[in-house]
Amino acid sequence: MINKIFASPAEAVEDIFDGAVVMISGFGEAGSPIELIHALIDQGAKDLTVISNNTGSGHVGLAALIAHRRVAKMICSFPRTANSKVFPELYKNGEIELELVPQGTLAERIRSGGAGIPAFYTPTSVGTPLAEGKETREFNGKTYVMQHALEADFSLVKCKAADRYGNLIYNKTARNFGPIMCTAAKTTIVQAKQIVGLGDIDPETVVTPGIFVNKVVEVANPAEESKLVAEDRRYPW
Amino acid sequence: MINKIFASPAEAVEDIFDGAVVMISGFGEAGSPIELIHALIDQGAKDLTVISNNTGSGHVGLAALIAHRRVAKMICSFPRTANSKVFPELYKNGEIELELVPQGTLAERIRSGGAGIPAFYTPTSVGTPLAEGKETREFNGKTYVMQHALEADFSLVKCKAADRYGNLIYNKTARNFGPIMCTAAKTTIVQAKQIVGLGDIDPETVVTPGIFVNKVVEVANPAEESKLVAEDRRYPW
Amino acid sequence: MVGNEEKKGWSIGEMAQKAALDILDGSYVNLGIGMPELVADYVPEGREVIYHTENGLLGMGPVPEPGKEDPELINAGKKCVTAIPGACFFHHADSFTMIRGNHIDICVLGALQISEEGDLANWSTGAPDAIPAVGGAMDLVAGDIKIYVISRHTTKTGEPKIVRECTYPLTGKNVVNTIYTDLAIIDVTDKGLFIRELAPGVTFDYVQERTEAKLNQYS
Amino acid sequence: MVGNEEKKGWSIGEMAQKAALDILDGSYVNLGIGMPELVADYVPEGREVIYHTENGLLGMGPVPEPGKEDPELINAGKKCVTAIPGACFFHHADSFTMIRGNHIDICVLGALQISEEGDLANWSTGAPDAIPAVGGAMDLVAGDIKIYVISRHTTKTGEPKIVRECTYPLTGKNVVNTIYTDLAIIDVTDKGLFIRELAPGVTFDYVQERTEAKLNQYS
Repeated sequence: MINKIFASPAEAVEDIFDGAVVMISGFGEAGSPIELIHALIDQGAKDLTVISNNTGSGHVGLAALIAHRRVAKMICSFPRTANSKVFPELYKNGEIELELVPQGTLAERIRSGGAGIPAFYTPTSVGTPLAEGKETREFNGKTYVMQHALEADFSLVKCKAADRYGNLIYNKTARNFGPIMCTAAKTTIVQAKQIVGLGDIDPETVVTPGIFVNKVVEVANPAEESKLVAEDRRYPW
Repeated sequence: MINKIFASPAEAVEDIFDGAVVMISGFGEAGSPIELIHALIDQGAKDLTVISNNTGSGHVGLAALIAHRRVAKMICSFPRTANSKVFPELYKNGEIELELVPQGTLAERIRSGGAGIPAFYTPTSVGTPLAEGKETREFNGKTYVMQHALEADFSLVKCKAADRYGNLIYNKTARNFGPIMCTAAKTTIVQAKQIVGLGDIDPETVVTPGIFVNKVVEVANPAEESKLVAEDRRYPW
Repeated sequence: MVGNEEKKGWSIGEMAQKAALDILDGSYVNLGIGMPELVADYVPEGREVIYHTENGLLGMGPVPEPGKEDPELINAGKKCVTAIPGACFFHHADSFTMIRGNHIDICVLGALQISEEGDLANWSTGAPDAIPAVGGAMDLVAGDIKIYVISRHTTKTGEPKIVRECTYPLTGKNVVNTIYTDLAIIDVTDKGLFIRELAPGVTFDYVQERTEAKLNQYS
Repeated sequence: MVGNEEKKGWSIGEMAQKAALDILDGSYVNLGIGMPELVADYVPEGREVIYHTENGLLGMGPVPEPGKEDPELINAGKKCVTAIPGACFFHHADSFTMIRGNHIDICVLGALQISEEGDLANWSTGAPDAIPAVGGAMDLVAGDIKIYVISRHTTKTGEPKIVRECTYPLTGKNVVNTIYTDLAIIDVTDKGLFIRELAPGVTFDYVQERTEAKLNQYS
């Protein structure tokens, strides 16, 4: 029988190994799987390469993972946001590596990783410092830069509801990178606000088909990152 | 005000010009916009390049368009199906051109056309006659073939429901090529079984965002291709 | 080549049953058109298998009851099917993400020819007047999906289908994992073709006589 | 460079209003973070404009009433927004299909520098200790979307922002269509920069003095 449901975030993340490439969904706090990230902090894996649009806020979630020196390299489009303090400090001290990728290129590289496309051409970043050292090529008189797919060992994703097959739906703009990250990892681990029965999600409205998901854990009341940051909470507490 | 609703298939297709590249949704009869195709036959545009997975059945829909010698070239993955008679005959007589593309490559080329990606690499067809003359390249020790995006002047698509912004939902496996074809044409023309009010489609379940759609026409009772073929109907009747 | 003679070996149903035994619980499986479709009928009870059809459905169920057919709910062979609870629909680019991106576990296909290196030819006889039609076959074999081929051991006229080199146009190079014929189950390995199981009353030599490629026995 | 002096030209609201007048009925528009966001407040009545935010929403509505904020319904600046009837949500790859594939009509952005050829620098001052952060800016300018830049004509210290060559790292080459500053509306054309409209009380020479690039007048 197919049952992808795990009892706790701790059990869901226990296989993540030192040196793993980990994709983490979210755009700012929307869609960030904070309970899975905290379980990963507890679990202890280090030397991680993390692919996520931002670098977290305050001292919780992704920012806490970075603060605990578990992340050797960040691949992201926007590493500094309003309450982002941890990453900037480590970066200035040369203690964390950064690969900066334009947001749409980041999305397309992840989508390609999931779709078995090793590389593609894009007009984005041509003529800018982010295209330096990259192969360019003309198609129909316009210049494009070649970009390689991104794949991960694990993806950590937050969603609204899941069933035991791993079919997922999301909530509003918390969808963002979740669906493509689910496709691009060897093991996709999802925290869902609710686990529902098979067939409870209309087959026409499934956003992530279960085939892309390996583990699901229910987190009925996920923490709100911005509230934790406002209270200056630090994980672990 | 944005109002993409047109009164009839005839009005919706009136801009299609001789020599146009036209994508037509559908996998067999499922999702084939038969009323739009018939309106196109009436309209008279010729020398068309048609991109569609199959070549139609009997003497209705896409097969009728081909039978009326409006199609100079087909780009498809499977030009012969059970009741496909028109295309095979013209093809054997050298009266229609064929570009045969593996089905997944066809889908990805269309998706790339819509996404501003001019070319990508795929493992599909490497070492086969369909890769002959195409550029190949190794990534991580594996060989891939480069494929170019497909774009169209017009896409003709069938869906289940649409609103005046052009937001669409589909019915079951009639979805197939519809959503990607909507993105890849300069002008996307859609026949919907039902036109609904703005907001009647849950924003979480929209499959094709309205930005990809230019014209919508309601066809409440579309013909069933297989029934017409069984009755040996021929368009125009 | 061997002429007409008394029928030996497994029936088509038994071939499908043998392939089905190699589909583990929880697998995501794509079944080709024709003989491969039979495999679904033989998956052992207690195994939950999810069927993918490349025209946009994961969780394909059995043929509908008469009168309940929906022409917009079909499989890749354009036959009416059903959807199980927990199924989902998606568009073609997402469907081939499942294939090309190696998310499907197993694909069962028919064959015209299979070479000793696992090359597969199953889309064209290369006849000059034939209309070429490839569908999704090349995509299905391009990734790291396990490819099971189910096929009669020889053609209707007794020609071997398991050959040293395919003479028909290829679907993919070095792609087949296991071949299920009426005579034997044959694994394609780095060291050549190995017979894993012989049909009752069939000997190794009997199979080798009907096979152009060299066969090996596991020691 | 020109020193401090009496304030001349349009207010920020008036600049936003000028840009808003160039957004036609039925346009799909992406507004950058900061000053560009103001443009939405000035679109003339009777024009229906659909706002896209690259984090996955088409049909973005105004700021929610206090107490009705949803931290999972935000814009690209990570501020809470609303969704209008007819809106839809989608993932990041689909969102950038709308951008890279030229489906969006107009994007309004801020700028650090704009060159006379329409090069735009708006993501980095290139300072060695700055943490680079690019977000979606390079994607937005890479296609054939109309790029409107809304910006003060000079920096806080009076340096020209409209220059012969950008000295800051580029966001994109030859991408800007129109520049809306406090002093003028300037079109970027194949033949150079042309002033389309001057703010009240501002002369051509006054603008040219505050512009490193050569300005032209429509004849």
